[in-house]
Amino acid sequence: MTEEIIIAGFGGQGVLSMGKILAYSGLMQGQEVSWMPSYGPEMRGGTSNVTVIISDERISSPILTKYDTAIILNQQSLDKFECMVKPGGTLLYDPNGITRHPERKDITIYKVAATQKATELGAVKVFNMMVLGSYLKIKPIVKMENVIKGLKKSIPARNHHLIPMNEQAIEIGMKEVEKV
Amino acid sequence: MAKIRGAIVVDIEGCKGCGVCIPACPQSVLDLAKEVNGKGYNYSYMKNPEACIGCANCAIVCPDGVISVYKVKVA
Amino acid sequence: MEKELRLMKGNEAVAEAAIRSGADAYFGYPITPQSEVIEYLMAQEPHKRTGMVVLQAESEVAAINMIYGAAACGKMAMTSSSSPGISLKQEGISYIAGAELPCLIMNCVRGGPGLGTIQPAQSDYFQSTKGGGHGDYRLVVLAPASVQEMYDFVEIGFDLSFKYRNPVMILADGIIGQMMEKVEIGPQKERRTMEQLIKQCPWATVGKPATRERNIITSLDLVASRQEAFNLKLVKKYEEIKEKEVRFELINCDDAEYIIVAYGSSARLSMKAMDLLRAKGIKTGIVRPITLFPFPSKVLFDLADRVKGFLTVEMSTGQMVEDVRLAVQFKKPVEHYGRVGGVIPSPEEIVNALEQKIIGG
Amino acid sequence: MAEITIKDIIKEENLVYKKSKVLTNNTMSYCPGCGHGTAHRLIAEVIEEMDIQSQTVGVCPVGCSVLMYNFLDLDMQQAAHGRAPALATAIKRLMPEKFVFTYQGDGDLAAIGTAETIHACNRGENITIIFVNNGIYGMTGGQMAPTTLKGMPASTCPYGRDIEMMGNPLKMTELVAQLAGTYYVTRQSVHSPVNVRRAKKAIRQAFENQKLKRGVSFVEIVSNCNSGWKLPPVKANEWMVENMFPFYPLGDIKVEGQLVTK
Repeated sequence: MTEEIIIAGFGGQGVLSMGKILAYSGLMQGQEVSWMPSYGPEMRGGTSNVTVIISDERISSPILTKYDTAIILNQQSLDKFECMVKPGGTLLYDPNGITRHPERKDITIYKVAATQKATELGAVKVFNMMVLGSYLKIKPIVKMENVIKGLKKSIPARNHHLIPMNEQAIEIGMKEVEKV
Repeated sequence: MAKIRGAIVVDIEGCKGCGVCIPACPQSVLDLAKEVNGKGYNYSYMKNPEACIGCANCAIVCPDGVISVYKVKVA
Repeated sequence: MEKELRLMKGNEAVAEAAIRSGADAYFGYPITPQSEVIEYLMAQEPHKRTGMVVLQAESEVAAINMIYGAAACGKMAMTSSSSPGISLKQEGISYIAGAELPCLIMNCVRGGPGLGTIQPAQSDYFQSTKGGGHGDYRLVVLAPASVQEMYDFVEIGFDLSFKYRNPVMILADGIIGQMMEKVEIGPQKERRTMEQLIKQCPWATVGKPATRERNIITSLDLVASRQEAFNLKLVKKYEEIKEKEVRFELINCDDAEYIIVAYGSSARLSMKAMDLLRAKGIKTGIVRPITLFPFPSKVLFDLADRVKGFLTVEMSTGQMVEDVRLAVQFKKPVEHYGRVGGVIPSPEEIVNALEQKIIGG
Repeated sequence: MAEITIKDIIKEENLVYKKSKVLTNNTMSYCPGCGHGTAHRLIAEVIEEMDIQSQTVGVCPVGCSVLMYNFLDLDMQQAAHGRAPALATAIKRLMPEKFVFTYQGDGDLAAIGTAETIHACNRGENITIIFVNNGIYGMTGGQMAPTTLKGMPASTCPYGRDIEMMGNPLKMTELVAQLAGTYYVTRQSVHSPVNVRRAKKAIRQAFENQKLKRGVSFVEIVSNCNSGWKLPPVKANEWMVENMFPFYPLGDIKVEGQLVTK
């Protein structure tokens, strides 16, 4: 099994930490993982994306031009990455602020209104965990127990009391995701 | 009255004949020799040894540390 | 004992490895894309963990000269920077090589020349392997291709640097520095005591006791014949390094008809390309130099007898390709493919390059 | 009683002054009358008197004193031009119990190494910096230094330093005294017995201060350059008194962390 994922949005959405938690979950499950962020000027206020690869085998390139799954959190990222999903692949997006929805017919498209839901619940900080939950619902490549272990590893100890809140957000994301 | 007598020994081959010791001496003991050392320098020597009081001023201004100073009290 | 596994950035792995390998000091100056090294170290408070000294210098120039001062005391000292900063360090690196001191330097390469870009590149190959600073000297250059190797090469690098009294460079790039991967963390090694240090480094300037002559660390000799003798002594050392310390990885070379030669992150990109080529039935293998100096020339020379051609993949306009051509000695075609200025070649581009430049060429 | 002879005086028991054991037997490579030799001697004497030879690491500069390690019987490191304070920073940080000093000329400390000097001083490294200022580049043949006086000729300002064209002479010592990291800053000279005694006291203080861990002790020694100034040694010292001292006045500038008010 090899899963090659791009997570893309704008700075402040928690794109990088979501990728890190996903990668850490894979690691806790005994898999090979890589996490490669965009870095540099674009991370300062602009777009933000991270390539996460989880595999049973040694990972070759940490940087890719074709992905099994794209998790898209803004229009700019949708415009850039929709075409990079492999035929038969998966695209998950949050329709918040999206004016041109994904159009491809050869991939499976899901959406989750995570921004809206997180605002309703007053849980903007765990927005990214809702999206992660939706992804894990579609592709349960890591077990929930390993996600929790991954969370513990990625969140500093002083914030460990927030783990239940993150867990709930993942569960909400799992419920809210719908196939387009 | 106790009198102080001093004397210096110059490492002749180490001396570069700069002459900085000469004005440092309060007793006008020193001068540069007419002869030269192996390097070709007119080395420092006690022209007027009886006047030396062993104050070491010559030695402490010597950039090359080639002067040793001896001092005795003479009854 | 269970292995400790962590998800770490390459830059963080280097920093943690420095602490764990019992390093005495890190001196550095921030520059993208490797500032995480000093940020991580400062956050870890290694002075509390092991007594290791970490200091943010006023410049790369000061930092490398702090390394010189520390290394001259026999201390295990490390610095890191990225391309423009490494250029500033070259004077100091030349002095360290000239004074035969051990130290570790990590270069997280970004695109140049000049201020260039902050994106990944491999355009400092010549600078790293052919000298970089003035005078006839060489660095031992290790090229990690994973975060695990970023971690492992710190201790290997320190060992080599002390074994040969020569600076060692870890030549990484923005990809290896910034990416996170699984890292197996080794145990904490004790820092050497002063007695151990003096035993290992009798030449160290730690204060002259009455029992020995003074130790002088210098790279100066105004007598040309003596300086020449010293240069020849260095050559002898480099020859010994070439003989004993070559490291490389062969990936699917046994049945390969075509060889991609790539180091560091380009090797990772090329592995993906190799999979794509093999899926098309093109038997491709990879030679991944791990030491860039000493360069694995012999394995390439030997492979040239039984493969059809070589493609080097580098994020430069073609630097390592010269060493590959020297190694292959015109037995088979050697071509270069690279993207530069911070642009990363895609595996598909590498496939095309091999098909067009080598197979079709 | 018979008159005492020179031979009677020159006996081991009457010895009151000789070259320090911390100096080697190598003849110093400096020109006749050069203040570097005297400054080296004072450092050696202080180290001998404090009995810290085995605990001292020195850093040589680039310039005339590049070969200083040939003359002092100490463990020494030879730094790249201007970088001595960076080396000293590392040595002291890694071996805080040792005595660490740099010895630097005006080109080394006040030109190419300005950044290293300022920052080591500002960080308050517990080191001793000996700064020999003769207003000229001696080793390379008498070129203008940052400390060359207004109107003073040098090979790269043969008609004298023109302030408009070449800028002002730099008072590095006053500058570092302003920094919170310096504990003791003083300016001395070594051309006369009284000045040598004062300079030695200052160097001693600068080494003793390392035990306090309160920051940099910085001793400038205004010195001569007979070759660069094209004057015989004694004349050069006179010229120094008349010309250098008015611009670079001798005395303490900062004591126990406090600027001296005059």
